[in-house]
Formats: sequence, structure tokens, C-alpha cells
Amino acid sequence: MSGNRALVVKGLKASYGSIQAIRGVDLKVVAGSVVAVVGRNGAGKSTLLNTICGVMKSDEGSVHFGDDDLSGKSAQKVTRSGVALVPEGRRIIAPLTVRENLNLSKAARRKSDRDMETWVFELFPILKDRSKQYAGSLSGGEQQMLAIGRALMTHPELIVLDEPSMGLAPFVVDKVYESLISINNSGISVLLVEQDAILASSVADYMFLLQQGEVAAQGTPDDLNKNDFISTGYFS
Amino acid sequence: MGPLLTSQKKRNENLLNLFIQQVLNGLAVGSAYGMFAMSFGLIFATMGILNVAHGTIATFGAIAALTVVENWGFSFFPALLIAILTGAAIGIVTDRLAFQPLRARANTLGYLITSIGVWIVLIALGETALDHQIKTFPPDLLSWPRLVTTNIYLAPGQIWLMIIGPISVVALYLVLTRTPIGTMIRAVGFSDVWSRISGVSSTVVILSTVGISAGLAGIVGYLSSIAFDNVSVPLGEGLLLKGFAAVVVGGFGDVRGAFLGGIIIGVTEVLGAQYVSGDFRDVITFGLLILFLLFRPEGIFGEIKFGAAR
Amino acid sequence: MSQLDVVSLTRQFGGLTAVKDLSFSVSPGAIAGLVGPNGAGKTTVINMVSGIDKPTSGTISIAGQDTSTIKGHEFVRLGIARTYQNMKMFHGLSVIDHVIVGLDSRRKTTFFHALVPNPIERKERAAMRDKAMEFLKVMSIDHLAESEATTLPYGLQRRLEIARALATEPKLLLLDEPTAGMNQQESSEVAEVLRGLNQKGLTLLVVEHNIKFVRDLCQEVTVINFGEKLLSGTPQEVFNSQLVREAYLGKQRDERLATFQSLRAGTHRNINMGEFAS
Amino acid sequence: MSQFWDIYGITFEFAFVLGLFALSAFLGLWSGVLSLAPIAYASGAAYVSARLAYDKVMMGEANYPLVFHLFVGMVVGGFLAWITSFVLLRLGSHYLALATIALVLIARVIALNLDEYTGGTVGIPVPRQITTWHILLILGVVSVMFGVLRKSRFGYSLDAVREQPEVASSLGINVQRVRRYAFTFAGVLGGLAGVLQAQLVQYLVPETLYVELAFISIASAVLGGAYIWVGPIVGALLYTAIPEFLEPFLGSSKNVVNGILLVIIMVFLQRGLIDPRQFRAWSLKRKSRQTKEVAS
Repeated sequence: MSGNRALVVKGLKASYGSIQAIRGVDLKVVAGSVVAVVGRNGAGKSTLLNTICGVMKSDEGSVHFGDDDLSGKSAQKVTRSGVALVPEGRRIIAPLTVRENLNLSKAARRKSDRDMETWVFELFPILKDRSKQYAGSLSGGEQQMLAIGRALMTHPELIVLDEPSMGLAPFVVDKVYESLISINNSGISVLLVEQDAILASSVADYMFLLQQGEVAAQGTPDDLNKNDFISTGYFS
Repeated sequence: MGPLLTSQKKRNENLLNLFIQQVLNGLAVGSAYGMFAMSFGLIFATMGILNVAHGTIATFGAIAALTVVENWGFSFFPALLIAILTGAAIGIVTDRLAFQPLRARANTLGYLITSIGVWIVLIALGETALDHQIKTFPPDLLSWPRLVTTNIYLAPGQIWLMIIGPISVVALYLVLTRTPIGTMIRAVGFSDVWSRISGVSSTVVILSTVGISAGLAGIVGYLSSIAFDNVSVPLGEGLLLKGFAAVVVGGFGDVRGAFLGGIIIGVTEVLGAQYVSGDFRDVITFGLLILFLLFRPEGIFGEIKFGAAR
Repeated sequence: MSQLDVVSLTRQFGGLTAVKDLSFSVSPGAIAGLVGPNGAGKTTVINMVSGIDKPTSGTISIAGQDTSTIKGHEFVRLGIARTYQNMKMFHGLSVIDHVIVGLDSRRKTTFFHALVPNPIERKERAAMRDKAMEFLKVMSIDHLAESEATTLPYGLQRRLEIARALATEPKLLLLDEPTAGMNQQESSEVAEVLRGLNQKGLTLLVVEHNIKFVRDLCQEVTVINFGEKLLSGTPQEVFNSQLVREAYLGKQRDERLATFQSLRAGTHRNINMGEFAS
Repeated sequence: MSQFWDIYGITFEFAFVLGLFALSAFLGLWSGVLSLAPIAYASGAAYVSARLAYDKVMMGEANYPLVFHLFVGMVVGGFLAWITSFVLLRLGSHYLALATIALVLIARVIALNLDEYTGGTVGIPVPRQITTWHILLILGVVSVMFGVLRKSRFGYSLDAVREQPEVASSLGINVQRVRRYAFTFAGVLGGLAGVLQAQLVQYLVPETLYVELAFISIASAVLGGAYIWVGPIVGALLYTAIPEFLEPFLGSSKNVVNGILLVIIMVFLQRGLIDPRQFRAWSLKRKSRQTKEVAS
């Protein structure tokens, strides 16, 4: 399942009506790495991920995953070429059971997914216990785990997460982050959006700071610490 | 005292027979309403389209079957297949031409207006195809199964409605709950976008939904036109109105509910016409409709609701 | 008497408790802040205080008046106005029209004046345009009066949104993330505008997750997390508190972060860092 | 000209009345509500007016004056709308649309079953008092009303309620009340149009004011543009006129053209033909060009 393709985003622009949410973002996720995008509310982080993953249309710019040109592709095509999104607010399919949510992609891909399901249940044992429950009845943390599990079931080479820690208690955040590390260790690249830049920096190889829809700074977590950029969001 | 008692007994027997006859009639009509309601409700629940052209699609199922029966001597089952295929084909073609271009910025109003456009076109074409007449299937198309006792009579068309109705609801329910495509249909019904991030192709889902739904409409049109001895454009419009009432009563969130809604409306309608007043047949149907809209708008089975997931 | 008194406020959605037993108050003439991480329940609180949403239990009093029996659209009369995180402009309406909508509660004409041309209506219409223009001037966007609001850039839509809220002549203005999507300079411009309004006697309650903005602007701050109150006090007290740091960053944060780092360090990673730069 | 009018006059009369129906549908849309109910109220109003005239004529007396019938139509339509609004406006948008369709269906059933008053399936004759000029005058007056309404307090409230009901409420606008006013006013217009329609066809059966007309009036409103009152009128004119002019070429398939036209408009011009946003953009452009010219 490990991939050796890099995600390369060039000059990506997107807008809501007249408001430009992202204005020409360049970004790269090297194969196998963990990349974090940080920034304040309204900086365009979610828009960036949604345009990369085909949930939203971009105005300009290109997205390449290895040799695949993902620019302007629909969400299901992006997913099928190996980039899986875990959206902000989980967005699991509430009236389906946990297992149905997980197998949604299997149904679409017609692959034998036993191993992947076993692995998802290893990462999040609670999902196995709840596999017959409706997804809408899960707690916030469990929904987050389901959303990650659902993304894994599409056999991604890159998993894209939008604020996975939002609204979760610290011990749940720990679980989610530990699972992210295991996922990355298995060779899957990770692109992560977080508010909490310090939390993100603890797992990231490389970081981008987004301000008003533009990349204001980038570098390894150490570089950015020196620049004092990371702390802009909360305490300075 | 003796003869009087016998005649009393006889009258009771007659009353009972009449009641049974009418319940059976109601079940047959209700099956048609129910099947139509399922197919109409499935489109609404999955794609948010209140498709007023759906009744006319049923009419076309009947027209196509009649054409092949009259011209090429098709028998019952091959003609049924033609009805299904015609329904599905019209459904898919209209979806590609009229609804698909709206999908990116879709809303209920836009879909409704578009479906009115489709409806006008289909009605005009249907009237032309039928030459503005009411036609009937040749009586020798179906001579079995027929239920005839001294007091009860059920025509083959009615019996097939009562057989195929329950089969179709069970089949559709199983497809929706037990198969991958069914799971995908329900997922897209809940959220198109967030299903796609799982790699679900909304085109495949939409085409299957429309195919299943419009094919089912074709079946209903065909069977009811046999049962009611009537191949005409108003046949489909009648199905649309009653099927619509059935969806509201049963709830469009669940095919079982929609079918049950059809049965309830069919039976109360026929019994009401027999025992209250024939004129009030539609009053009962639409009275039920209003009662449900006011007191239980989500229908008998209701929608599956969850707290805001965050 | 406080301008706003919130007492053991609770709001549940299905099984989920978004706000739990929350109490705080805002003094008249103050600039107050309500802060917390994303998903802490801030917007839910604002929705209830502005009458859009009703609490499951608990009370909200505005200038001493209990609001539990008051309908959503009547909150204006108590002097409450608000802005929205995502601004919620009226599509297709011009800038000045937005403010005219905001003036609705001050109009005297009725539905029947709206049906036939009449001098009362005409006079009021002119007066409302003039008034609306004043509010646009306050926010310095009067030169854009005839533009369509949704075509304005972000910062200007924010200003328009505040002008629309001001048109109801509020005593307490609720601002939901007024600086989201703005840069440092725009943020400080907004802060300046808000200070100006405050000096004219308007009480402000600002919901923000941007701590710097709150620290510079607000005099009293309430911090919530998971829908519960952690602390109230001056910005200094609040932001220096260990409790609040933990709320934002989690307990034993350093240890946890160290765990993550060691988990990663223990594995074989083969990433070409040089590729990032290219 | 007069020959033209001999051929097409009746078409225009229907078009103008359809314009009134479209305006009543537009009022619903303006308040953010998809309602087909005005047709049901039109039916009620038309029957009351027709019955009153019928009784008079049967007694061998002179019919009431036209103004009286119009008044009756408006009162009955408005009253029915006002009464039902309390129940209907409680429903969410989808269910509300469904319920108003149901209301139209029920109106027909009621008309069929109150046959001692309505004539049931046989129907009831309606003496025609209306002339083309009456209809034009009425449409003109209603248009002026809409023109005033648009920039009045009520018009702004409707805009706000349609676009962002929540914001409207927090600005002090009573959303339910605004919707009820719009709903009732739509009923008044529906009642008025119902009486006119009945007089145009001169014979009232339960199907005269039924689902088809309800759909067509909504379609006209959306076709012409449901963002300013001119739209529904233009929509109604086009909707009636185009197939009529096409008839010599296409014969009975003119309806197909109508349907296709509707679909095409929805696909390519989702905001309808008349879009005030477009006008504003143009006028702003013109203004800026003028200022440039002055400056240079």
C-alpha cells in the first residue's frame, strides 16, 4: 500500500463568489512524509484541502499526484487515484452503519478488503465493537476514527486530514495522532491541516503556514519555531 | 322463524363476501399505488427530485407493452420486460438531458420546474402515440391466474399486481440494504459530496437509481393498465397523484413505508367508496394526505434522524 | 446590573451537549471576549444570546430582562445585534439595501403602505436611505453603496455586516469571529473600529479563537472548552492561567508531544527532505 | 392590427391572467416558500363568484357588477389563504410544497363533492363581464403595486427572508409574519385571477383551476425570473404566446416545444430571463463609464 508518489500543488486559486479563499498556493507533499498546513480560522486551509480533493472547484492552478493530473477532477476520481480526504467535521454517512460506511469504498472499488478492514479495526478497536451501529449514533471521537477508517478503506497513498483534533478531548486527540503516526509508518503520506500548530509540528516533517489564502512561510518545524511563526495562532 | 334466519345468514354471508371482494380490490389497487410510491419516493429521497413526469413514464411502460403485444404478438412476460426497459430508458434519457445539467447547482425548485418541462413533453408525445384515445390490451393476453367463485371475482391483472407488488418491495428493500449498490444509493441520498470522497461514483448511483425507479414505474403502468383495462395518459397521471399521496402517508425515507402507504390508501379508498360514498373516494385519499402532512409529515416509518454530528 | 447575564446555560443537540452549565456576564460599556478552541461551543452560545436558538435549560437576561419567553425577532428590541462567522449576506441586494433591511425595526409604515404609492411611504423611503448612508459612512464604505454586497472583498463585507447590525441601534453587539480570514493590518483596523463604537457607548461581546486579538481589545474574558466555562477574568489573568493553556494545548502537553515525536523517531523513515525545497 | 387581435386576442387575455397567477406564485417564492396553493384559493374564489352570478341569473335578475365579483374573488382567496397559512407555514420547505400540491388536489375533490353548489363534474356556467381592457387594467394596477412593494419595508423584508431567514429574524423581522402576509396576498391575487380565468373560459369545472395551471404558473414565474415582478409577467406572456405562434408550423406538437423551452431555460438561465442582478451590473458599468467620460 505504500506509495512513492508526491503531491504537487501549483498556483492553486479558489473562491466563494467574489471572495478569494486561496490565492495561488504552491505546496508539495513528498512521498512518505507528513506535511502540516497551519493557520488561523479563515486563512483558507479547508478550501485548500477541498480543492485538492475535488470537493470544491478551483479557479486556477494545478494538482498533480505523481503522474496523475488531478486538477479539476471530481472527488471520486481523486479518491480513486490514491488521495483520500478526512473532511472537517468528519462527514460520515449518518444513516449507514459503521461497517457500511467503511465498505462504501470497497463496494465502489470491488476489491477484497479484508486485510484493510482488519487493520482499521486494529487501529480503532472501538469501531469493531460498534460495527453494526448507525454511524450517526457514534460520539465525536468515534466518528473521527470512522472517518479516518473510511479514508483508509480506499487504499490511499496519501491521506488528507482537515482538523482531526477539532472538538475532541485531549486523550482522543492522542489516539487519533498515534493512529496517524502508525498510518504514516506503514508508508502512507499524510497531509494535515491543524489550528494547533505546535501539536501539528510534533508529527510533521514539513510545514506550511497559510495566511489569507497564501503561503506565508514554510519549512521544517525547527525552522518555523525559530521564525516564531508557529505560535502566531495562540500564545505569543 | 326458520326461513328468516336462513335469509339473515345468507345476507351476512353476502356482506362478508362483498367485504372480502372489496378488500382484495383495495389490495390490488394499493399494490399499484404502493409500487409507484416506492419508485417515486426513491428518486426524491436519493436525488431530491420531485419528478412530476414520473406518472407519464408509467404510461409509456404501458404504451410500449401494448405496441409490442398488438404488433408482434408478444405474450405477457416478454411485454413486461419491454415495459421495464422502456420505463428505465425514458428515465435515464430524461435524467441525462434535463436533470444532469442542473446537478451542480441543484435545488428542489429547479428540479421541479425542469420535471414540469419533461412532463409536458412526455404527455404530448404520449397523446400522439395513443392518438388521443383510450386503448386496452387484447383480452386474450392474460387468462390466468383468475379467481372466480360465486361471490368473488379477481381478474388476472389484479392478481399479478398483488403478486408482483410484494415481490418488488421485498426485492427493492433487499437491494437497498444488502447490496453494495444499495448502500451507495442510500449514502448518496444522505450526502452526494461526502459519498464521493469514498470513491463512490455518483453517476453510477444516479443511473442505477433512475433505472430501477423508472423501470418499476414501467411495471406499474403496464400491470395497472391491464388491471383497469385502460391504456391512456390519464392513467399515469392518476398513479402520480395517488402515488404521491402514498409517499406522504408512508414517508419517502423507506421503501417499505411507501408501499404500505400505497396499500393503506388503496384499501381505504375502495372500502370508503363501497361503504361511505363513491363520490367521496378521493376525499378519503386526500384527507389522509392532509392529516399526515399536518400531524406526521415524515410519514409512518419516518426518517432516520440523528443529532448534529460534530 | 449587567448588560448580559447568562446563568447555567445548557444546550443539547440529540445526545450531544454543546454547552453545559455555562454562566458569565458582561458589564455595560465593556468589550468582553468569549474565547475557546474551535468546536468549544462558542457559536452555540452566541446563537442563544441572539435569539436564533433556544437553550435546553438555563437563563439569559439582557439588561435585567429574562429572555426565555421572548421570540427570536424580538431580541432586537432588547438592544441585541450580531454578526456571523460566515457573514451571511443577502444575495442580489446592494450594499445600502443591506443596511436598509437592518433599519426595519425603526420603520413606521405597515404592509398596507406597501401596496399603493403614498407620500408617507415615499418620505420614509428617502429617510431610510439617508440613515443607511450614515451607517455606511461610520464604517467608511459609503462610496460602495450601490455595489452588490456579495461582490465586495472579504474585509469590506465584514464592515458592511457590522453596519447592518448597527442599523438596529443595538446596546450590545455580538461579533462572531470578526477577524477570521483577515491579516494583521485588517484585524487591527477592525479592532480600531470596534474601540470607536465602544467609546460611543456600545457594549461588545467578541467571540474569537484568536487570542492576540482578544488580549489587545477586551477588558473581560470568559474561556470555554467543551461547552463548559473554564475561567473568567481580565485578559492577563486568563491567558496566563495554566488551566487555559491546558484547554488550548492539552494536559501534560510536552510529554504528549514528546511521545508523538519518539513514536516517529523509532521507525525507519526514508524521506528526501531536499525535495520539499525543489 | 385588428385582424391580429381577432386571431390572438383571446391568447393574450389568457396570458395576462396567467401573469396574475404567476405573480401570486412569485410572491410565495419571494418569501422563500414554494407554494402551489394560490390555485386552490383561486378555485374556491371562482366557484363562489360563479355561484353568486348563477343564482342571480337564474332568478332572472341582472348579474352583480364586475367589480363586485373581483372583490368577492379577492376576499375569498385571501381569507382561505389566511386561514390555511397558520397550518401550512408551520411545515418545512419540502413538506410545505407537497402540502400545497395536496391542497390543489383536495380543492378539486371538494368541488366535485359539493355538486349542489358547484355542479360537480357538469360544472357551472360563468357569464363573461370582462373585457381585454379590464384585464390589462387589473394587471397594470397589480404591477404598480409590485413596483411599490419592491422598495417598501415589506419588499426589503421579503428579500431578507428569502435570502437569509435567520439573519432577517435577528435584525428584528418577524419571518413567520412576513411569510403569512405574502401567503395571504398571494391568495388574494389567486382569487382575483381565478375569477378572471373562470370568466374567460365562461364555464367552471373542477379541472379549470387544477394542478396543470398550478405548475404552469410556477413555471412561468421561474421562466421569466423569480427575482423581480416583471419576470413572472414576461414568463407568462412567453409561455402562452410562443406555442400559439408556433402552432401554424408545428400543429399539435407545440406543447413539446413548450416543455423543451422550459428545460432549456432551467439549464442555461437558472435565474430566469429577467434578472435584476444583471441590470444592476449593467447600470453600474454605465455609470462608471459616464464618470470616466466626465473626468476625461
